[in-house]
Amino acid sequence: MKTIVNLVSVVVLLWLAVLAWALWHIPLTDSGLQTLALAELPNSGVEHAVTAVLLNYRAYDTLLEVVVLLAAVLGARAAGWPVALPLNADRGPLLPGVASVLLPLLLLSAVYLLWLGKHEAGGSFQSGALLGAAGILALLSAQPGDWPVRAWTVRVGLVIGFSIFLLVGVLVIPFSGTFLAYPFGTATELILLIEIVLAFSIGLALLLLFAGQGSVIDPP
Amino acid sequence: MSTVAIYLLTGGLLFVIGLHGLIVRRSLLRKILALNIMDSGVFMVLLSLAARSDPPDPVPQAMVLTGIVVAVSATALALVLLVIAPSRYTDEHDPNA
Amino acid sequence: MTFGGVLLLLILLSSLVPGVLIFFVAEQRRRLRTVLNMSGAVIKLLLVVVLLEGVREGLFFQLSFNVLPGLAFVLHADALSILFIALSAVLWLVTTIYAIGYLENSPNRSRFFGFFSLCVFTTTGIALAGNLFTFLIFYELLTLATYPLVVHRGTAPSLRAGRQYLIYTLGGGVALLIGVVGLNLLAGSQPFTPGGYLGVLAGQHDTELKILFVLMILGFGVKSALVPLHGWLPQAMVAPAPVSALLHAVAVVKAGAFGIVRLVQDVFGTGLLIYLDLLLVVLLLASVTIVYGSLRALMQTDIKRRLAFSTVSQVSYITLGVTLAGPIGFIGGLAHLVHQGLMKITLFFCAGNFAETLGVHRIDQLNGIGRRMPWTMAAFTVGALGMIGLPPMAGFISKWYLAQGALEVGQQWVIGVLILSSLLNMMYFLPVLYRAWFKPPMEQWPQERLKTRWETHLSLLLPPLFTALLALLAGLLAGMSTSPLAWAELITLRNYAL
Amino acid sequence: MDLSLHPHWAVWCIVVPLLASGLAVLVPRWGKTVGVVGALLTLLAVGGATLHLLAHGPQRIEIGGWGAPLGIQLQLTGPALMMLWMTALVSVPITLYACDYFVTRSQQLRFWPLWLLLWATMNMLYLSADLFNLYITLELISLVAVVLVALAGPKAIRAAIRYLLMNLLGSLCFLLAVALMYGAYGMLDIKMLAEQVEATPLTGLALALMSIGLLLKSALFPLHIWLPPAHAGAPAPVSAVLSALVVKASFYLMLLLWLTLYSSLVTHGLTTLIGVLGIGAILWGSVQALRAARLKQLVAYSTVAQLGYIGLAITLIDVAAWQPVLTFMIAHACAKGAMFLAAGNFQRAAGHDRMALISTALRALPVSVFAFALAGVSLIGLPPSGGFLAKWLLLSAALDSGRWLIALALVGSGLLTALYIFRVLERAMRPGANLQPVGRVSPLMEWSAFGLGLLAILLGFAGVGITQIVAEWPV
Repeated sequence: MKTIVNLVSVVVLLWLAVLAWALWHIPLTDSGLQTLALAELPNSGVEHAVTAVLLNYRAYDTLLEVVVLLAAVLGARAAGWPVALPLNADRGPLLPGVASVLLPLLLLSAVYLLWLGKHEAGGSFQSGALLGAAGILALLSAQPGDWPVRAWTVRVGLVIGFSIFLLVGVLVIPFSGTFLAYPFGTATELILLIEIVLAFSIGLALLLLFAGQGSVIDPP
Repeated sequence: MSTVAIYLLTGGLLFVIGLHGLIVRRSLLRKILALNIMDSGVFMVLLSLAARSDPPDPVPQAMVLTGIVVAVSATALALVLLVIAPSRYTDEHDPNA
Repeated sequence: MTFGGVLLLLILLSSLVPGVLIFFVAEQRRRLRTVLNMSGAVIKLLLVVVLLEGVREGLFFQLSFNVLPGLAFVLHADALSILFIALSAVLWLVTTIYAIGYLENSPNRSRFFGFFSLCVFTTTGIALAGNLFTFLIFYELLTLATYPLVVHRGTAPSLRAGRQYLIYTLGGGVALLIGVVGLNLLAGSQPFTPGGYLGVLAGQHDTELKILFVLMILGFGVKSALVPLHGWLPQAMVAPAPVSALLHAVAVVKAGAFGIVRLVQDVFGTGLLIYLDLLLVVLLLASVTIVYGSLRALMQTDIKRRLAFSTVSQVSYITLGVTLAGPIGFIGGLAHLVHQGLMKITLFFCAGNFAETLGVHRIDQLNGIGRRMPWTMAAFTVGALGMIGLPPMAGFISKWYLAQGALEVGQQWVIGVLILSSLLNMMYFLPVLYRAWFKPPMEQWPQERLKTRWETHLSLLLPPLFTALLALLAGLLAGMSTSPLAWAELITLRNYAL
Repeated sequence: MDLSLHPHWAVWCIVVPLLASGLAVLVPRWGKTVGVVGALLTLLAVGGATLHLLAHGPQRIEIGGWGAPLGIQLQLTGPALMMLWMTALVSVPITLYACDYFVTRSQQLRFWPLWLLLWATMNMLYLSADLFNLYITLELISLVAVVLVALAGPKAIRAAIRYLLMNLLGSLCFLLAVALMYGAYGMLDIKMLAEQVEATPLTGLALALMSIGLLLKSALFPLHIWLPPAHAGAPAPVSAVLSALVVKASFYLMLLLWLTLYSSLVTHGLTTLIGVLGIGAILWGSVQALRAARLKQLVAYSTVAQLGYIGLAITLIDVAAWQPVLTFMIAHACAKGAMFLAAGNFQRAAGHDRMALISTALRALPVSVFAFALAGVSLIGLPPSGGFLAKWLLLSAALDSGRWLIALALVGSGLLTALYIFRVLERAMRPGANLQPVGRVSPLMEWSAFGLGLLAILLGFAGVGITQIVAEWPV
């Protein structure tokens, strides 16, 4: 067994040398797309370049990305959900206390991040992550008993993100001629709508990945 | 040796360290960790590409954002499968596996 | 899609459709299966008669479509294909009757008759193939259609025989595939033309042509049981009697021989082969097979294995006739294709009867069987004498023409081979006849089945008598215009454009 | 306002299954109907795309309306359309098969959304013309495929994990290669990149990384370790789609990149290396298939061998480019799909798939045996099947360019395949007691397998269509 490890290390080191040498050869001048991306910024509907790339120039990538997250949740469900969170364990005094302070703060900053995305670094993924964290905190500190919401709404929440994105992409075709091309002047509003729905779906997906159970999402 | 080149090389180094860990380590959890190290390695390469120009190039940054979400989903799925897999399959008990 | 094309399609469908339908017939629906079988056979026979008249008048029958740009799937009926189709149509009808009687209460009959019809479908396809590509498609399909029949009983020996059969035929198929692809690269996919279409390449690609010819002879030699490649035929005797009768006396071996005829006459052309001096090699190979087959037949104690080795040697008469490269030899070879089919199927039917009614499998058990089953033994005798080549019989005619062909081309030693093989035939058939007619029978037959009014079931008795009669007529009335010999002359007339 | 549907057929091929998958998640009770209707609509979309391609030639859809370097492009070319057809032709029968295969409600509930998602993702991959977008589709295919394997319950989870880890490694190599290409040329669109690429060492490393990543995902020999346990352990329709379609997506992608992006770099040495790996795969796969103790293992190892056959076909891309490889991929997809469905039927009926006792199940299901036989004929490459057509094209290319070893390997692999195919068919002929069925095999399950097998045979006569589409619009 030892020899294999050494052999692998030698090969990997060789690989490192080749990789380093190749990385060394990457031209350090910016032959990137940023000049074009920044030039197109005015008619992309947002001021921040990364959000423009994520939700306008390469919106199709983001759509696929959300589908990947959905696939992970469907995967967790198909594999039989990880060990269920003990919903009825007693929580002790500390967690609920902290939660009552932290939860509003988390929700507030999630919404702020969402709004920030228009002209600063932020957007649906960052706020989705915060929402997911808030969900887990709420779940851990909540009083024992089942989820407050019915399974159907959980499913809608999960699917709404990528469905709205997809439907917007399809419904704009008659107006702008191609898939996912926002008609002139409506880019900002559409992007905002998509950001909100995405944030909600991503938060829910992350929550389900952590604490999902059959009873939560499957129909009775 | 501008700072961009340094980050590029460290990105490559992280990738290779992760690769070594993935191949050598037998325990599945450590393999997943190794994969995450490789992820961060590639993202560092991408970000250093973005940093080559003064207003940093937004396209690699968007690629990194997307890459992070994909990496999170893949790792989450791997961990879910790991937790569900009957324990006699995953050799967690062996620390140096 | 001319009327001719439709007719060809109908002939093919007349055995494909019943075959596919029979697969779905429930096992116990005996009458429905028989109706399907018989209607398919009769319709096919009628269509073949229509086709025969059409070709005699020189009408054009062709059906072709492109499988790849520049590569066509062509069905074409010429005089040569009629010879083979007529033989298989008649014998399929007779063998179906025989098989229905033979497999009276055995399992998996629907599966058997399904594959049986598919097998005849592929044989017809081989006969009608218009170019090498189509020929290859049906030639390989024949392996797939016959394998389930060889392993029909599912016993360990039949599975082993099936495995060996596959190894030989798939191996041969590979050689043939490379050959056909190579020729397609050299000369494109051209239809079969009398006298061959490769003559023009004589100068440039000699070595490639030689390699490709050897590969294709290997491919065809497997099924026509040329010496080194004949191993599967005696093993396949484990199959039920109708299978060994139709397949190993008519369909499969003849397909191989027919392939060699097409290859030598309609692809390479005898002229080119003489220029490449390959013709003599095949002639020698055929002669060696003739003698070797007869020698091995002499040493067999089991009836069907002796007949199998006799088939190995008799089929090579056809190859001999073709590679003599003379019109008369060609006539002899083609006539023998029909004559040997008729005689050999009679012998296999009779062997099947002996096994089915009296449980007789070995030659020494045949003592005095003439008294117990006189009619079957009479048919056997007609077949055996035909094989030996007694003057009025069909066998004599083809051997006579082969000898004439040898003289015409100046290969005198071939006559020696013919005489030697006739002698050997006598040595392994006459003792059987003597034992059957003149020796007292054993006190008790191995497994005597119920005593019917006739010596055995009618459906087992009539087919051999019918085919024996056909063999006799083919010999006596060779001069008539509808005899196989006359048709062989017609083919040669058109082929050599004398 | 332009309401005409026709310029966006490629988009419908992606959107329809994706929306159907969302609907299946939303309303699990309708899972089966959404699955079947989604399958038929997608088939319609692919048909529409074909008509559009025949009428207007290859099409490049600029998603989001942005130009090539900035936005993402979809490309509808001849080979892409052929792969769309391959996915559709195999997926419809599998969809029908899955309707009756999954009996428990919870399995139905989990299978349908993932199945439609997998189909959508494969269509996305074939249509995408952007490197980073291809990375995401490759990742998505792996995730969904892994999960479908895990559907078979706890015993398949370990195989699923190994499958996932190997595929993630492959995706990461691919991503690093995309990063290097972006670093060197500053753009992600394949067509524009193809015009800029020169044979620098950086591009060479990117080619190597991409090829290793894709070979890992398409399980070409020595990187095939994860395939047999995953494909044998998965439920029948899943292993059918994994073997028939998923492994081919990465092979197609590698070919696409080699022929367009790296055409100057792909030296003869590289293709012969793949050819040698191919021969290794054929030998290894066939030997393992002959020794396999279980039927699904046998079919899984047969996949490893047939992937080696594709490796052989790759060595001829400089002589014969797309057509033989594509014909073989489609023929193999139908044949392998039919074979796994038939194997699923035998396992469902007998309760096990051990080769020693399989003959009772084989005798009880004649239609499935026929499906297995038809698929076997196409795999061996006997006429008149699609496999034969592919073998004919490859053999012509090999003999024409004087590569005897490749010709010999092509022909030899057919014989090796015949050995293990007839090892199964022979057991169908053995007499013996009748089967006491453990599970119910509905006629739909048998006839969908038979339909797929028949498709593999009928492809033998579709050569003209494939040639016309592929030859006229290669890229």
